[in-house]
Amino acid sequence: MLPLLWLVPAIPFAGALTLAVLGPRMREKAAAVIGTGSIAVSAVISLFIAAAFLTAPPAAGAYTQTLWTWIDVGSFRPAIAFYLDALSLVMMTVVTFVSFLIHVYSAEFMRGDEGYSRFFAYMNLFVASMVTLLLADNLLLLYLGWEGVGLCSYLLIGFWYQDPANGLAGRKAFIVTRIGDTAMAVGLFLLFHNLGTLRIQDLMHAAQSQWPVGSAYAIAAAALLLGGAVGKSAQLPLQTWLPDAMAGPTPTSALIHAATMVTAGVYLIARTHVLFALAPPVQFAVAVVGAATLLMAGFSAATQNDIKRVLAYSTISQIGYMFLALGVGAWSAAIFHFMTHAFFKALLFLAAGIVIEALHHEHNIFRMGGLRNELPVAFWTFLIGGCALAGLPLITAGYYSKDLILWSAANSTAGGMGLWAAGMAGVVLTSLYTFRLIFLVFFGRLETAVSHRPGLAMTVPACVLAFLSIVGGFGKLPFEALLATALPQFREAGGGMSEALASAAAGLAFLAGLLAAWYAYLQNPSLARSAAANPAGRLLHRFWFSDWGMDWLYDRVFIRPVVWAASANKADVIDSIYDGLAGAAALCYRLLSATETGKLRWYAAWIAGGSVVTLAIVMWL
Amino acid sequence: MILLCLILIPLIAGALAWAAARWSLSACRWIALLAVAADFVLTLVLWGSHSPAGLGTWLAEADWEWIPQVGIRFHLALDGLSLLLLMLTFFLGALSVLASWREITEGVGFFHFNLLWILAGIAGVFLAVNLFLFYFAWELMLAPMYFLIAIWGHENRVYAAVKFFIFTQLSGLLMLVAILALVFVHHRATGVYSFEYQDLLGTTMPPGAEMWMMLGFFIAFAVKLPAIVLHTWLPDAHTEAPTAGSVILAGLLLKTGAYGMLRFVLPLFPHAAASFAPIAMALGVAGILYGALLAFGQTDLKRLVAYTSVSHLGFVLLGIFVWNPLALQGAVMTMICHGISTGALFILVGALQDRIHTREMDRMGGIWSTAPRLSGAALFFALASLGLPGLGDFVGEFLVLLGAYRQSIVLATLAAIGVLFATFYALQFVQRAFQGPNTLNWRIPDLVPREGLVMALMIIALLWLGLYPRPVLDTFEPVMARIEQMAPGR
Amino acid sequence: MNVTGQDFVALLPLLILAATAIAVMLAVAVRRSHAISASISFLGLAISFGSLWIAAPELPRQVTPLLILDRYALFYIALLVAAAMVFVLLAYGYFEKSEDDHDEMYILMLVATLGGAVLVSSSHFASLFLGLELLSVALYGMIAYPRRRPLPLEAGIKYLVLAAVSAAFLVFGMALVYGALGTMQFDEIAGQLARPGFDRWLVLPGTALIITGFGFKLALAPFHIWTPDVYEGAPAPVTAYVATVSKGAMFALLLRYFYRTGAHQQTPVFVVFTVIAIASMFAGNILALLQNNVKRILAYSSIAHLGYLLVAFQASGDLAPTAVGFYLVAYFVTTLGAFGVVAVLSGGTRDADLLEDYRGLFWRRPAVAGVFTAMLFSLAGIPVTAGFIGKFYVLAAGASGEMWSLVIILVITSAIGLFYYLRIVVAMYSEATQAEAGPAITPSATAALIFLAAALVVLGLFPQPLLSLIRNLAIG
Amino acid sequence: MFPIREGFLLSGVLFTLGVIGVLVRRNLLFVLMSIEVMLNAAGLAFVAAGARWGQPDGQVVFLFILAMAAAEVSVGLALVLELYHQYKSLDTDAISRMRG
Repeated sequence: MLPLLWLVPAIPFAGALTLAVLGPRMREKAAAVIGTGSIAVSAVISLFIAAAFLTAPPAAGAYTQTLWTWIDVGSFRPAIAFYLDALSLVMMTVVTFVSFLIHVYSAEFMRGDEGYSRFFAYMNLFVASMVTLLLADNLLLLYLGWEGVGLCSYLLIGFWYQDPANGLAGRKAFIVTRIGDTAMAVGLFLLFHNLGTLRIQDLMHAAQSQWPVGSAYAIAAAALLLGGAVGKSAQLPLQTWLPDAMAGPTPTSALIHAATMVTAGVYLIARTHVLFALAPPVQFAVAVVGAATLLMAGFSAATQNDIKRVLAYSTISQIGYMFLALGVGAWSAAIFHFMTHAFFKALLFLAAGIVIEALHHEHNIFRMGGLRNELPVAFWTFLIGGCALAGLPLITAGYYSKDLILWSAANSTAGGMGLWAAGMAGVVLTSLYTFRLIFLVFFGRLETAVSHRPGLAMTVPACVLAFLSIVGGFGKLPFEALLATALPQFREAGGGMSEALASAAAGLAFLAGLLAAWYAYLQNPSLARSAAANPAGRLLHRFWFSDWGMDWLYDRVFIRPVVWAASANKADVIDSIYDGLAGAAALCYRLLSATETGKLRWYAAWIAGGSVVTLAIVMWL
Repeated sequence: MILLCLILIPLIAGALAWAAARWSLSACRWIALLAVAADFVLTLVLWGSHSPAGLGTWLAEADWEWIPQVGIRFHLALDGLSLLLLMLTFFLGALSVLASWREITEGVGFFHFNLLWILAGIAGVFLAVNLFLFYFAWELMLAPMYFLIAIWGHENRVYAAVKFFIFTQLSGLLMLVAILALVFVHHRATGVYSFEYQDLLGTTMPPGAEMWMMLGFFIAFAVKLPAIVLHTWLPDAHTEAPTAGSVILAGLLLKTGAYGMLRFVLPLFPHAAASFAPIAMALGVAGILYGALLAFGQTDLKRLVAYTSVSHLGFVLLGIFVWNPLALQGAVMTMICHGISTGALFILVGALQDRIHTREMDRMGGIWSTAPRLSGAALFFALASLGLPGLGDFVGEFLVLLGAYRQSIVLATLAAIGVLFATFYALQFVQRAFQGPNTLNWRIPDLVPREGLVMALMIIALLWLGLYPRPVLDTFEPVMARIEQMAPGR
Repeated sequence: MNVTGQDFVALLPLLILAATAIAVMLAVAVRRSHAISASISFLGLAISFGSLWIAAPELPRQVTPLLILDRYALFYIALLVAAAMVFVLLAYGYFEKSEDDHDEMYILMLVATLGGAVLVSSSHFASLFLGLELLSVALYGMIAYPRRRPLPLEAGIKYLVLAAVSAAFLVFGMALVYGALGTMQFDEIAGQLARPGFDRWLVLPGTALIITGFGFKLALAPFHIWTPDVYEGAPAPVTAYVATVSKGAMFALLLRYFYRTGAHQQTPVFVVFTVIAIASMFAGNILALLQNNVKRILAYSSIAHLGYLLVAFQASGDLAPTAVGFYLVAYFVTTLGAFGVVAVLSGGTRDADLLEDYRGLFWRRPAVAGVFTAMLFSLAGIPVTAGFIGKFYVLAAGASGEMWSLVIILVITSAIGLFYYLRIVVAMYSEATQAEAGPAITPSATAALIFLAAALVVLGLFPQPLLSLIRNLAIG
Repeated sequence: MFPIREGFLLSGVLFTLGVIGVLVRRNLLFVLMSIEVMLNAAGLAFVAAGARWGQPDGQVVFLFILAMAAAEVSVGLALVLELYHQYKSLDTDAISRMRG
């Protein structure tokens, strides 16, 4: 089964190609069959591969498939080659499977859209790139997938291109993530220059053997890779693109901007964990970035009124948890949270998509309400997803993964109580904004009439994901065992918090958030309004609402100067040098041609004068 | 003989096409197309017939006496580098004939005459191994190019054409002076007058003189390339030229500059080039950033694409003077891929201009809904231009950066930021021209099959170069290795 | 000091020129006919050209102290005579368009050509002066020939006065040199100058005044000031003649005089020539820059070209005479061609000398425009033309003499020069504003233009035979 | 003994006077006369030089000069007539149609 690995990215790619070339002339059904079918095949193959991998693990826990040597210049010989170990296996399976569900959902959601086949072409291309990213055997191929998913993200955010705002959001996403990518590219140069290869496994071995812990090279390399990771995963300080990315179609948000692509940064750090282990300051920075991001995004999420933006901030926040886990060395906890998050966040978006479509593309949660009875499937699935997100103890998957992260933070050698406290505050916030959302959308009075009810293609994927959002958490132990073949164990610092205590604290935090939301939005709705009305509250609200003013800051500090410089220098200041030369020549022309007066005596004077000059030179030289 | 044919076919076909235009315009076009295609096939045959072992030396050679007293010979020779560039020449040449099929309606015969003669000149540049012959071919390209711009160009064509001509002519004369100086230095050392490349290699010369001569060559090539500060002819020429002119300018003429650096500046003056390298690399990086910034500020589509050339050729300059195998091969790869991707962008912009009669982005928008294939192709090549992995440009630029990192971390980082800058203009290009609302209600025909074929060929070429560039890299690898060996201290 | 039979053989080309002039005179006395006069002149010139092969075996030969006939002289006589033949072809077509009598034009031209031939073979101040004046006086008449038209008259008067003034400078300078050295023969002057202790304070001013005289004829800055007016005023074929025969003969003489006597090796003289060269290159190219009259543009460009020639002259290595010779040939072909185009486009009443006259020419008369383009590109030094090889050789001479500053100035100014050549080209290839094709072209002029265009390309592609010919011309 | 130095000086002064005449006189006839003065000054210089070396050559050249000057002036006078015919004036400054 394993030799079929290459088909997992290749089939979606072929699908994308077919749709791009033949799509415009295809009927919707055909496009949907190709678009969804290719992912289905890919998902099935990856399930088979997973089965094969689990039943008969390859030697050394990893399987490598080399297709061809990509570039061959001296010692630089990256190949188009795939590397499958437990880590990439988990990621690949989750990605293809979730993608498949979302494709099915999209087949209905996008019906009647002008760019139906284009949508599936982009989505297929995305899956191909994402799988390439996950399976890449070397960092260059990873970079190819990395940029590929960024491209698809850009294309899908700006999918409805006729609204310039969407295009702007797409560009913002591409450019901001590319800032990170640039850092990552420099990291690649550094790694190749110093270690002489870009094959990930070779790199890890070489780094381990050549660089001592805390060496400057390791720190620089890890920091540069971290730059790439924060860009792609929307962490501080490059998180600003993700909320705007919600301009894309909702399935896109579910797939790319929640479940899969944005966690690529997490994957990258996990994949290159050796480097981060060699660079403790950077690893600590990962944890701090995660903690800070999860808090900031939590506050922002609590103030948004666009349902998708709330979810976007919650995504940022949840990835913050994963970063926190990575930062404290709980590698498998991060990946575990990635998996559960992929299920419940995709679910939330799909459910939100049902709501949005039911209400004529209404995004404002204050114009929703009372949909509990109108859209039961959406309500129940959203509720399950929300509980998983907020971490409803014992039942939901999200509880198990987040609990693991919090416990790890508290017990890590690097972390300590500060990180744990931040994580706990995050739990309160998560629970608060999640239930704020649920209460506002599904409880209370009916604000807008429902015009459209979802069909099976939309509800079934949501239900499947809801199921996974619950049972996903129960697989914690086998999951950890599997990942242990690819990632190091978490190293517990002595004298930390016990697991039971941590779980209890997390449960309490969840309850606190839930109660606060219940009190402020169901019991006493005027409270939230009045809090937001007093001057300090308004200021704070605006501050959080606008993502802590970071967009504003970046606009002033980076964007405007560049745009200004470009438009001010549109005519190319260097050209004025040559214009000046031409002007000088023209001036000389005017001066000299004034000597040609046409007067005979003046001409004779020139000849006489010239001869005097000649005489003078001859006599006095 | 086959080398002479490569040059003679377009020359003769040019005259024939001109004559044929009297009685049939399509005959004229077909003659031009067939001639270039024949040349392309010839280069393919040459490519197919070389043995990997033979790549280190001349693959083919042709040599006649011309002005023997001063050692001027009609000497052509071909190695892997020139072979690939010739293939690019005739590939783009054929596509530009196709692209002008409907665009050119006035003076069709003379147009194709000029087009073919430019190609002949370019082929001469890539094949000449006698410095006089090289200069001859170098200058021979100018006049027909000038006509192409000045006659079939757009609004401000005369200004652009004259500027182009004067810049290149002045710098070319400086190169001629350097050539002569080199010949006389060689004469003084050996007592023999010779313009032969092989003879002049390894001429010993005083360091000061070497630097001056190197600068003479460098300026000529830097104008063509163009390096920043000497680049200002380019946006004007590219913008005003007809589509075929822009394609050839961007795709080929600029490459002659880079080729000259590789073929002459580094091998003939290794020491001077090595000590000048930091400045040249800095110029390259400055060009990358400055070109990208300017491209970002433009509203005229062709001008925008023109400035992207300044940016991309900055990578080439950087790669050449980094002077290690990675960067050298990256530079050549960038040359080839830039030729295709930028050529394609010019063809697209030309096709668009043909339909809506403007190049101003402010007057565009929403083209996608009415011409999706055209817009999709534009998106593809914009992505190639911003260095998307998987497409040819990425391979070249990445190799250059990888090589540059060995020389200077700072420059490599700045150049990598240049790649980021490319995102700005490329996305701006797609967004403002093709996306957004169709406020002016453009209703235009999409790509016709002829144009579709052109685009498909270029897309396939770029994908191939991006995903499986090895055959191409292997072809010029021995040449680059030899150039690399010439670096002092190696 | 007797003149022998062999001397007469050696002088045959000159004698035939003189005889032809007389023949035309006689023919005019019998019957005035433009065609007959032109034919006789052409025939005479052709015979004179052919007689070069008869004279060649007698070389080199010093005929009296005044004239030396060597390969060098013969080569330039051939050049002058060939140019005169082209002149006849062009002039015939040009003057056919107006009503007047034209026969005397050919007589004058033959005399002027004879003067030029004397100049290039002179080895003595007296013959120098004689040749110069033969040339000049005949030229006055030629320039002002269509005397009813105001511009030729104005040009004639200006040329007459200024040429006479400069001739006076020249003669005075020669007197000073003679006064200092006691000889007027070039070889003996060389001998005197080689001896230390000669009278510098007479020789140097004398040389300076001689340079004034030469400079005027060659239109070198700062003695260039007359050029545009005379070029513009003279009928186009005569302009061509002034630009080629007069200047070519003078430059050949300049080369012979200074290379022979070594006078230009004196530092002050060297400096003077350097200054003149630089000034000419700049003045010529800048003055033409925005000029709207094609004949004036060509006038200014000829100033610059003589400046380029001086660079080669200054370099004086073994490449210099070759460079000068080839450059002059290329310059002859090109200038004759350019003014030939002007001539064929001109009507009977005025010359087609405004830039406007050339607008859209390519679309009306592609062949004529093509020839003109080729000529302009040759002037600019673009490959496939003779001008390219010429410029290449001049630069090579300059580089071999290590005259780097002159060479760089040459490069820069010729790039400036490109601009005005291109202005004409631009005009020719822009959209036509007027529909009519212009006057018809006579077969003789067509033949001349075809010959010149062919020569231009052949010399540009296969310069080898001419180059080896020139290399064998030792200056006697 | 011919005073050579003085001879040269005299001819120089005459020549200068001739030049000044050309430069200041507007009447074409006077310009032509001034040119005659210049040419004759040169001739004088030749005679003086010939005397210095005891050769007849100087005087021979002087004869040449005389002859050529006569030829120049005869052509000049023809042009003067035509000029007067067209302009009704001999003012050299008036004939400046061509300039620039």
